[in-house]
Amino acid sequence: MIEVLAILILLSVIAAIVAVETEELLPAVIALGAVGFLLAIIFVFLAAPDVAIVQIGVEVISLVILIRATLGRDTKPATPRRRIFGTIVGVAVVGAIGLFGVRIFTEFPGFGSPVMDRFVDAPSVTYLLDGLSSVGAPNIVTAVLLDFRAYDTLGEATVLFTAVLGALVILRRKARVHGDKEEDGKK
Amino acid sequence: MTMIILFIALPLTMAVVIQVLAHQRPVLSDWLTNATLLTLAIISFYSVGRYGLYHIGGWTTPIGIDLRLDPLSSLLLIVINVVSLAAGLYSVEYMRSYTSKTHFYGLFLLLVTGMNGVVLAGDLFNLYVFLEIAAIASYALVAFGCAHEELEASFKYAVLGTVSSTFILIGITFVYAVTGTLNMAQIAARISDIGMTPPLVLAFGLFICGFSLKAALVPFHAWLPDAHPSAPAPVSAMLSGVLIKAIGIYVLARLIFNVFGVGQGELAVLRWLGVISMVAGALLAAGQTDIKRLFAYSSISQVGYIALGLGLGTPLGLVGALYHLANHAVFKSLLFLNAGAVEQATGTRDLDKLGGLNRTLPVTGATSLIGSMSIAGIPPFNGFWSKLIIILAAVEAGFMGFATVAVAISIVTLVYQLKVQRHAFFAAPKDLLTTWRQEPRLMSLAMVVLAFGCIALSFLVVTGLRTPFLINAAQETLMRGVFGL
Amino acid sequence: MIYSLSLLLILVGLYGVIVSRNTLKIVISLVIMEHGVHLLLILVGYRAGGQPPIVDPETAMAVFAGQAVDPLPQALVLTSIVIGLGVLALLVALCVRLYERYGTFDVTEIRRLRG
Amino acid sequence: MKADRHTEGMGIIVKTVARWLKGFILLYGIYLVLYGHITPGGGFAGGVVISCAFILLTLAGGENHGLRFFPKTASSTLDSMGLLLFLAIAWLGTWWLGGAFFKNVISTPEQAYFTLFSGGTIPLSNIGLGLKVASSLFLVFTVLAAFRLAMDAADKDEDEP
Repeated sequence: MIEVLAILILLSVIAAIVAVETEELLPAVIALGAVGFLLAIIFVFLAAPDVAIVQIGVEVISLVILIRATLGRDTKPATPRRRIFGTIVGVAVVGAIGLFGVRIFTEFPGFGSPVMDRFVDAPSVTYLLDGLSSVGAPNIVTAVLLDFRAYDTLGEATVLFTAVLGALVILRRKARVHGDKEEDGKK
Repeated sequence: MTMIILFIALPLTMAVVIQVLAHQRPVLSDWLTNATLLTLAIISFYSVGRYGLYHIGGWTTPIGIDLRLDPLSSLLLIVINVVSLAAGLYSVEYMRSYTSKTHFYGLFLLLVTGMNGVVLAGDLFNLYVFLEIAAIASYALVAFGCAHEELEASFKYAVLGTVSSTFILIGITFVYAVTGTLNMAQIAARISDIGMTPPLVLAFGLFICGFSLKAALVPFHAWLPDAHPSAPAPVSAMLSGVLIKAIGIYVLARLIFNVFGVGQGELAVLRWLGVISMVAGALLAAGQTDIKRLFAYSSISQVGYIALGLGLGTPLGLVGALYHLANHAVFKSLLFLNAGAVEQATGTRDLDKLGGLNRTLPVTGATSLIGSMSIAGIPPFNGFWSKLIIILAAVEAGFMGFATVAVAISIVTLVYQLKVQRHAFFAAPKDLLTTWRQEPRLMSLAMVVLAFGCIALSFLVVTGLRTPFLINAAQETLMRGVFGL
Repeated sequence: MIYSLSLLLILVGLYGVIVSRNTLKIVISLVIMEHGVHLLLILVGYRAGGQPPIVDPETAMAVFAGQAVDPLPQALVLTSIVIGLGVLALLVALCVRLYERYGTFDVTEIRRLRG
Repeated sequence: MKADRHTEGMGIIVKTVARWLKGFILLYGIYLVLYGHITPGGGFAGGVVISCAFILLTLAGGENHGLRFFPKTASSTLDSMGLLLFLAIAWLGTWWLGGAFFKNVISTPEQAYFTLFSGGTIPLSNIGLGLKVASSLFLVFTVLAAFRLAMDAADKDEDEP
């Protein structure tokens, strides 16, 4: 079970590296799709069906949005030579955080033993034990989402509402009443 | 205590109602927005000196989410809602030169909802969700004019903001993996039992990076000098005056003092962040010619003062920091509103081209004089008192070096503020065609309200009127230490 | 060991954000970072050989609570995935608008501000 | 008008397949929303799948066809209505005696546990949430598509002299 998980996560890491490294946009978006769908399969292995369904749906929509944005707009890489300085800084920062993170994970509670076993008064224990009796919904995740922590879901629905309003505002054609300070045309 | 929930539910419901109703009568959205902001301001004054714990959904503490009201959050609520009321009044006329005003009001109310939600949150993940609401609303509001600079500034701000939110989410994952709960009071209790194990130290480091990017402390300030000048004036007043405090400094103070427990290491980090931001912000501000960009850099240095005050950890230091937080919110938003009025009247923000605006814009001139005096720290005004308290606290806590740096920086602040006054308002009037016959009423009303706020705040110390909510807010944050369960 | 792999996914995203010069590539790296964090959150709540947290009529409550996976991280990830989608929609809108203004996605050519 | 319908959007095969499939995708989305509290699914998953159905139709049938049967104003009001329904359920909680903001006011009797009407206000909030997520995601897609249409139109009249 653990090996299958490790292979799947490794595959998604490789797909992520491909997404970051390719020059053109369309292969990068397709590699991103690969990462997303692999993640949905991993969630099924990790016994999280709700999250897997939402992950697939959201992945489809983000691919559609990204491909709409990149279709036919592939720019020729203006500065083909790789910026050596930028890559070194990037690798250094990422390497430092990585080493420190791996050392931290040795202190971490082991994989496969969730934190709710160690604390009796952890909220998850109450969710599991009397989720059905106090809320009446067998699907505990939806019970948590819509009753125990419904305020989070209200906040989240507002986030989506704000993001859509923001996209509407940014993509409207005429922003100022008497034309922009400088020309509002193409360049 | 159902009043607490009104702070979030009322602006949110109004934002949605405005989107539905206002398509027919846009004037309705002006009235609805300002009525909501007025009621919020009144409720925030009503909440002074009250303690409250509101269980959402009727669930007891660790199971459900609860909202927590204590003097520190009521201080922040007053600051947020008063400045947003002034900005709301200001934008009734300022936003006439932009299209789709109803969307602007929707995003503005959602920004207020997000900040109120963060200040009242008693649950760590809930704080993250409302932080995202405020952040996304501010990304869209910065890019409201869709001009070249605004889009680019908003993109840079959005990318850096998303990276910092991801760091905060990783921090929350580590805290949950070690303590097993998300309720801040219970986390504080668990941490005081377990002590700071390595995963918690990494989580704390991630929080420091994430929230100091939201508070624009120096190593993470790159987005602020572009985002604030290019945003419309009421938005940059809200961003500079209130947003970087409500979702940056407040959360850092709450985490350090109430959740992770006060340790000398954490305070030293905060002190050094504060001092570096103070110095870098002031020096960069001195060299600017664009009014709004100058004020943006001066925001970074003033937030550095607040971080230094908090980092001292002594009761006097906290009093100075919170007093300066309230002062800076009022006079920085006043200065940004003045800059907006100047820009709309003369069409330019460049100091070299401006001159002699005192005669053409009397109200803006007078209020910006008050604002500049108080930010520069001239004795009778409120800026002087709060900086004085911070410097005294630094001396009392034994950090002579920081105290001298603070004094030097306040002199540099004085220099560049006088530069703005001299160039824009008192110099010989250049042949600037002002498009206004006379200043719009509501915009001047907003500026007068904030100027009155500056003067009222300076009376807090002068008349020895140690108002309850300011002093015991500082004591409560420090002395209580772990959250009062 | 599994945790470090998911951390690797986050770091690849972070690396992408630092290095790429194309605005859409930055957005893609941000999405990869979000995916990594969601994976880490679900891994934290996993129980070896655990069941999905959905009650079926046969098993008794105590037995179910002993076998089921932790539902709280799943609820958090559900919320965070849709937040990530909202941010993605906003960022893509900004990129499309920037492309319309500057005619390119390349960050170096968009450099009009002296940030 | 007839000719315009055929030239736009993708080929005939894609359009007919899309027309057949849209019923099943919509049905699956509505199932996820309604049965969200019994089987895996819920407001989010159902809303996303429903908006996928609409997006498929707009992609297959071309933007003008899509915008005609689901104009922008309709989806933005539907978006706000969904959130208002969710807020109304929350406010309902405070109205009860001793209630709190999101109190689940309808308690489920013992025997109704695994039926459709269990879970008190959860099915209602699921419907409100599904409505909101579906219409707001579709709104984002139409706004991006409409923007692209305007850009292509701008390019077209730029090319001719």
